[in-house]
Amino acid sequence: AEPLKIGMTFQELNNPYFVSMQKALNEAAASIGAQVFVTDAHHDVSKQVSDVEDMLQKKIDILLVNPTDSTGIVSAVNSAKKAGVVVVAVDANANGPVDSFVGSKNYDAGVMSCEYLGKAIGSTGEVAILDGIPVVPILERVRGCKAALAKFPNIKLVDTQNGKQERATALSVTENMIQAHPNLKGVFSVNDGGSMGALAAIDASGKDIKLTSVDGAPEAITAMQKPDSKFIETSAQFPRDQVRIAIGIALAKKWGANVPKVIPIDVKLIDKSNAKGFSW
Amino acid sequence: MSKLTMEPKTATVDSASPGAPVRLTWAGLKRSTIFYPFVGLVVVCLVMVFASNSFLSAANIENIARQVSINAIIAVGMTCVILTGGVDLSVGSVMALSGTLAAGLMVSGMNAVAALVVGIAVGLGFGVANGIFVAFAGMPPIIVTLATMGIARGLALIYTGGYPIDGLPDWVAFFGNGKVLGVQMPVVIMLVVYLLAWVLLERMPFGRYVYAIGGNEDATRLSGVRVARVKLIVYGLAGLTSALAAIVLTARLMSGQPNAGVGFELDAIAAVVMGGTSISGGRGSIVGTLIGALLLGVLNNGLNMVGVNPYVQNVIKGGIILLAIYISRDRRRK
Amino acid sequence: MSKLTMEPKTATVDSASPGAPVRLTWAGLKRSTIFYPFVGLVVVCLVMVFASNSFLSAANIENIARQVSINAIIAVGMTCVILTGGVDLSVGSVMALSGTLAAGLMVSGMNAVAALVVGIAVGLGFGVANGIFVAFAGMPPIIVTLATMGIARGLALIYTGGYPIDGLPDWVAFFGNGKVLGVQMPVVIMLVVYLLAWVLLERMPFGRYVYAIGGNEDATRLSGVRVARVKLIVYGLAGLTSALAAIVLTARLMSGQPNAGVGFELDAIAAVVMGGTSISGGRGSIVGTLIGALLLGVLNNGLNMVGVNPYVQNVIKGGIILLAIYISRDRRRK
Amino acid sequence: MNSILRLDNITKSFPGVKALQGIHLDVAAGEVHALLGENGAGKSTLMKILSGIYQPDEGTITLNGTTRTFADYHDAVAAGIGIVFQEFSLIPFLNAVENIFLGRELRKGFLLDRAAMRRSAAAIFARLKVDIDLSVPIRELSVAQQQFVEIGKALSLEARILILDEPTATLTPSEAEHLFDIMRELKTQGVAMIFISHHLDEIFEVCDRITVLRDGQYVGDTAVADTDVSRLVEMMVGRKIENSFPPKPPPRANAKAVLEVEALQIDKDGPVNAFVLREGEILGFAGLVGSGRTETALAVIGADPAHVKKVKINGRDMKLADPAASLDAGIGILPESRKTEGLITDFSIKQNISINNFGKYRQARFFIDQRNEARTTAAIMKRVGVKAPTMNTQVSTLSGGNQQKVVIARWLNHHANILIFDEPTRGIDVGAKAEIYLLMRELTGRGYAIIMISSELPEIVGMSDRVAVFRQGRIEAILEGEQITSNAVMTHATTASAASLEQGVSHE
Ligand SMILES: Nc1ncnc2c1ncn2[C@@H]1O[C@H](COP(=O)(O)OP(=O)(O)OP(=O)(O)O)[C@@H](O)[C@H]1O
Ligand SMILES: Nc1ncnc2c1ncn2[C@@H]1O[C@H](COP(=O)(O)OP(=O)(O)OP(=O)(O)O)[C@@H](O)[C@H]1O
Ligand SMILES: O[C@H]1[C@H](O)[C@@H](O)OC[C@H]1O
Ligand SMILES: [Mg+2]
Ligand SMILES: [Mg+2]
Repeated sequence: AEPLKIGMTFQELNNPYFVSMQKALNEAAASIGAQVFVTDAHHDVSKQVSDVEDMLQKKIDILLVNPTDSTGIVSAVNSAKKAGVVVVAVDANANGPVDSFVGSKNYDAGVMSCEYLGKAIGSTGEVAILDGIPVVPILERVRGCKAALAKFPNIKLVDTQNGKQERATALSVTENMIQAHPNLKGVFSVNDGGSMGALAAIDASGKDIKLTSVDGAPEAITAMQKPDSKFIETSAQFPRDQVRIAIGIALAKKWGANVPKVIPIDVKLIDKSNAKGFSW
Repeated sequence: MSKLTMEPKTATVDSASPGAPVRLTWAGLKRSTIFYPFVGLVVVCLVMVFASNSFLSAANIENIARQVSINAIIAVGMTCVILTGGVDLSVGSVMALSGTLAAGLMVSGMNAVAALVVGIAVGLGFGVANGIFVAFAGMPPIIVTLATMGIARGLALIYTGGYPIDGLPDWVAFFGNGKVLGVQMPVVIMLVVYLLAWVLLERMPFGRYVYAIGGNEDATRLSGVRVARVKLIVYGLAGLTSALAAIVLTARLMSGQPNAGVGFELDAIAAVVMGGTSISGGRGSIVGTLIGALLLGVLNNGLNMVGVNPYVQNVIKGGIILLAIYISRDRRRK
Repeated sequence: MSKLTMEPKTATVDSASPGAPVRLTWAGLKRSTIFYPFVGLVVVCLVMVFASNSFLSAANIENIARQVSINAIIAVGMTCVILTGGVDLSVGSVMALSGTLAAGLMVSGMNAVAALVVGIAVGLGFGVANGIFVAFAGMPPIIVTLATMGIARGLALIYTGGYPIDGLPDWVAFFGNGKVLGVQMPVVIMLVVYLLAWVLLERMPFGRYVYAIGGNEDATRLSGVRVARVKLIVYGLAGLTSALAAIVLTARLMSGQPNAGVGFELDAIAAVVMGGTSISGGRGSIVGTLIGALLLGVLNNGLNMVGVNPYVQNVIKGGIILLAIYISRDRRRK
Repeated sequence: MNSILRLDNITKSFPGVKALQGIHLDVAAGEVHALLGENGAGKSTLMKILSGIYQPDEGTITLNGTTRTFADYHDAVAAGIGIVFQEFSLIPFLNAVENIFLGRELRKGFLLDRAAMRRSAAAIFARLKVDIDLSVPIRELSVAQQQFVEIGKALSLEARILILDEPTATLTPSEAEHLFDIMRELKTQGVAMIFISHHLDEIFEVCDRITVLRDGQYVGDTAVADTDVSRLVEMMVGRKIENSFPPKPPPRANAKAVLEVEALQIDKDGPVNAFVLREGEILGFAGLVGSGRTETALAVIGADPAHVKKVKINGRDMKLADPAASLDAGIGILPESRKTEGLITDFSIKQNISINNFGKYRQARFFIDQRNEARTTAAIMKRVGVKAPTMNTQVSTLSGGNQQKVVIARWLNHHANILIFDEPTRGIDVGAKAEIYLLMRELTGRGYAIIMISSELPEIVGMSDRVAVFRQGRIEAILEGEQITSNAVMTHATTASAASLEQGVSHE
């Protein structure tokens, strides 16, 4: 018989987070003898829609979609469903008739990181948010962070700037925030793409500014374990597990099972105490 | 007479062909700006047919045409701009602004047609603003449109707060995947835009002015052409086609996307130049641009169909663009 | 001397000034290509000083200089390219490739100096390849470098597999935040590059050729200048400065980033053009480019310092670029 | 007199240049009025004022008795003034029809009436009796053909006052003859013409009256019937010019060959040419416009490709792959079109002159010795007589003739000792011509060898030690000494020799 065909479209493939996810996908597919097609949308949702259309031409059975935009992807989801393909969203949900969504509790991640940050700076002082690309998971983290910070009456959110989830930009943006707010005590970065740039800026400034983030990327884990690291916490996600679960769910659906609409994955608070040994 | 006299007979008129149409010769064909792009397209298609057996299905051809439409529509305005010797980097951002605005107004309850009109008007307006800076203030196009690219993107983000706008009325989807006489709407819109642009550029005085400005702007001005006005219109057209592309995009995505269109200016430029239009203006054709856009679309689609690793796709695409331009370069250089 | 007879007064060579420097007059100053960019920089700085009280601190000035360095270094090569009438869109991707390669080789145990040399050589090599396509094959720079932009990015991603490369030896950080005589290394590197470029462009025959090619390529070729070779070197220089910028960036981030430098080409072009260099070549200066890069750096930093919403920053930045170019536009046009 | 156009007291300054001062010009209906003056006298500037391109600082323009100001070119065109510019104003990628009707296209509704435009363009060229391929872009036409398109364009404006700024500079006599015929015909229709030319014989052939300018000043006007060449020259130059051609030196018995073109075939099926250039001589390239002289020169120096090329320099085989290699081998070229191939117009005079000779101004090996550069430039400028405020003046502001002198100056101080001068005196006034001839002789006296491509028969006869006559791409004959007569050159240029007829060789 024809081997099972799995297509996965990523929002980007130059982030270790998604690269790890892709590796797990390949391993899992290999173990069940499935064929895999992968595309990279470069954060362009119209390209992503086209990529999905192309994969549908190849008669895939399962579509794993990591949407760069939840609403924009809907027509691709519709086409896939029309073609009888099982669709599971991963990491960020997609609108439309997806069969299931496997993703982190992003709001919780924001809350977790910013609570931790608030406590670490003694519940008082100025903090800033290093924002990212405006897509749902990221926006959710910011929302969660703000909710957490609101619980500290003496903490003031003095600045929100966009580091574009990219090291170099995050570096200069954080440098500027540090200059603009000499009393800055803490920074929350929406993911580890930006956090490493922010850390470089903080280290170079020599100031005691605490940094928390989301993801649990390998560099973040390493950085956290250095003595006196300013990087104190990351709310870790599980990209490999996400994709493994997604494949499982998709297969189950294909075999006729009734699958849950949403499979929220807990995030895990990682700090110096438990960083050693953690990896995706 | 001081100068060398010559026999009168050598100075007679070519009486053969006043008013006669240009003969279609092989040499004439090769001199046409679309000859090499067309050959390139055929070759790439052939390669894809052999590399992937799903490439040459009716469904996939429909697929390619639809995918190409947005870039192809934007590239129409870009062609006009480049023919005058300019460039427009703002097209992608203007598309995002037009699209989010139209979507936002619809969702906020404005009459849907009015919302579309506002979205298109804003795209046109941005184009006209580019035109004013370029044509009347004499500022360099690349930097003017780099600035308006930032401005339009910023406005789209401010307007939407960074969130996509969804909940559009269902009939909007018609522009994205409806069909007219069996042809999909994005393709219909694209073809209509190309037809109009062809008439404009090849059969109306305005088109002559566009080519003339790119060939020799000062001389064109001396001939009595209102160069600034032509340029204004040309940039306006670029804004307009961006806005039309925005409608197709909004309909395809059923949402207004503030992040849409990043890097689209480069795709459009690539389509124009791969279609044989000279980047320094004055030479080229709208048909060539359609071929160029198809070439890029076939590449994108074909590489996906063959299942090439996305990282490697970058390299192959770059290589093929180089090859295509190498083959079609102007050999009469001096 | 020949014994040509002529009325003495028709030979109005300005006998006052052979070898004398051009006199510094107000009119002369205003005609210089860097006058308006300089005024623009001063005005923007003044505005920022009033808007933010932390702007004018020694630490922040250091900060700006360091942040500007990467774009400013890339803009040196871009200036040379634009002066010849070309453009290089591949600089950002080439930077990413050079940086990841140097970092990767170091981490994989290669001698660190050798790794740096390889990284720089690859940057130079990409530049030279661009130069070959442009100069010897006569292909349009914008499309050649658009293609190599994709290729270099693809190679960087393939080489790293999409992961940043960490674990560089500690001394690499010296290039990112070490100091020499109290000045930070990125700034030192930047200043050295500018000094060399200034000598090259203003004091050596090569520089004259660069300007001449931008002014009239055919005439330059017929007068016996090796135009293709000069262009080759110019694109090579652009690759080289991208690679130098890659070292600074790698050192600042202490890692090789395959996704670094996206959009840097537009920043570099903006710096060059805002610095008064004509986008069509032949006119401009390297000092202007430094001013242009500073202007952009001050804008980015200042708007952050004032705490302007990032979406709004796009709009303000675009507006200021428009204004600056409007003021410094070439008034001599007919 | 029935004057339809009067310019009074016109004054115009550019930064650093007083281009015109108190100029008068009075043109009668149906008259051909010559405007004479040396290079830089202000002729083109005056015509640009008349056609609305420049505004005068002072003075009035009176048209048909009413005082007019032309805010721009369109005002002038609307008032019935047409102009053929000295510098081409055509669009390179458009064809002749599109160029002629640019800005005034014939329409059918909203659409172009392409057939009608093509017909009337063909009619115009039929009237001019020139052979122009209407379907190819202008840039594929020869310089002369382009000039005719310019003229055709101005004619199609149906102007009442037609300005022709050096229209004959790029025409053959028979083509010029056709132009004169048309001018005479227009005259009968009451069209007034202002005609600028450095060819005084043309003035006597076609003009009625003459106004002379010198250094931006009005010198006087006169009827053609009341003057002669030497009086005109004196008015223009302010002194008498004797014999314009310096004496030819006696032929040197064993002058060594510096450049031997043993075989040169440009196109695969084209003719194969061979010629030799000897030390100290001027070898004229004569032939009709389009006979392949420029092509040959460009192919020799490697600026254009050649199918077969065997060249020796000083007895040694050389490739001459490009102009730079040719320069290394000692060959320099003064191109046919100064504006597009000769000058870097944004550069100063100094920078233009030194562009390919930095070897002379090297300091510490790698740097430009700016002091030396300036000193040398000043000396060369003086020698050639470039008229400009300073050596730092941009060449774009110089008059046509002065621009030409700048390109010549580039070679005067160069190690290149084989020079190819393509139409060196095109657009050059009589006084300056004599100076350039003297310069050329001085150069050959110093051992330089010169190839002079020229369409001026007297120049060919008066200056060449030997003449290669081209016809349809082939060197028909090489004449020397007593053989060099107008008649002989003309015969070879226009009649195929018996030999080539027998071989059935034809270029087309
Ligand atoms: N735009 C300008 N800027 C500055 N100077 C100019 C400009 N145009 C012309 N001139 C100067 O005005 C003078 C007259 O130039 P013009 O072109 O009218 O001379 P001309 O009589 O037509 O000479 P030619 O016979 O060489 O064509 C020259 O000294 C020239 O350098
Ligand atoms: N750019 C061009 N495109 C096509 N044909 C050309 C071009 N330039 C010249 N030719 C043709 O090449 C032939 C030789 O032209 P060339 O310019 O060498 O002649 P020439 O004797 O120097 O005459 P002149 O320079 O006075 O026109 C002619 O038939 C001419 O029409
Ligand atoms: O969850 C992922 C997020 O969606 C993406 O934008 O960046 C990497 C991760 O944080
Ligand atoms: Mg003149
Ligand atoms: Mg010639």
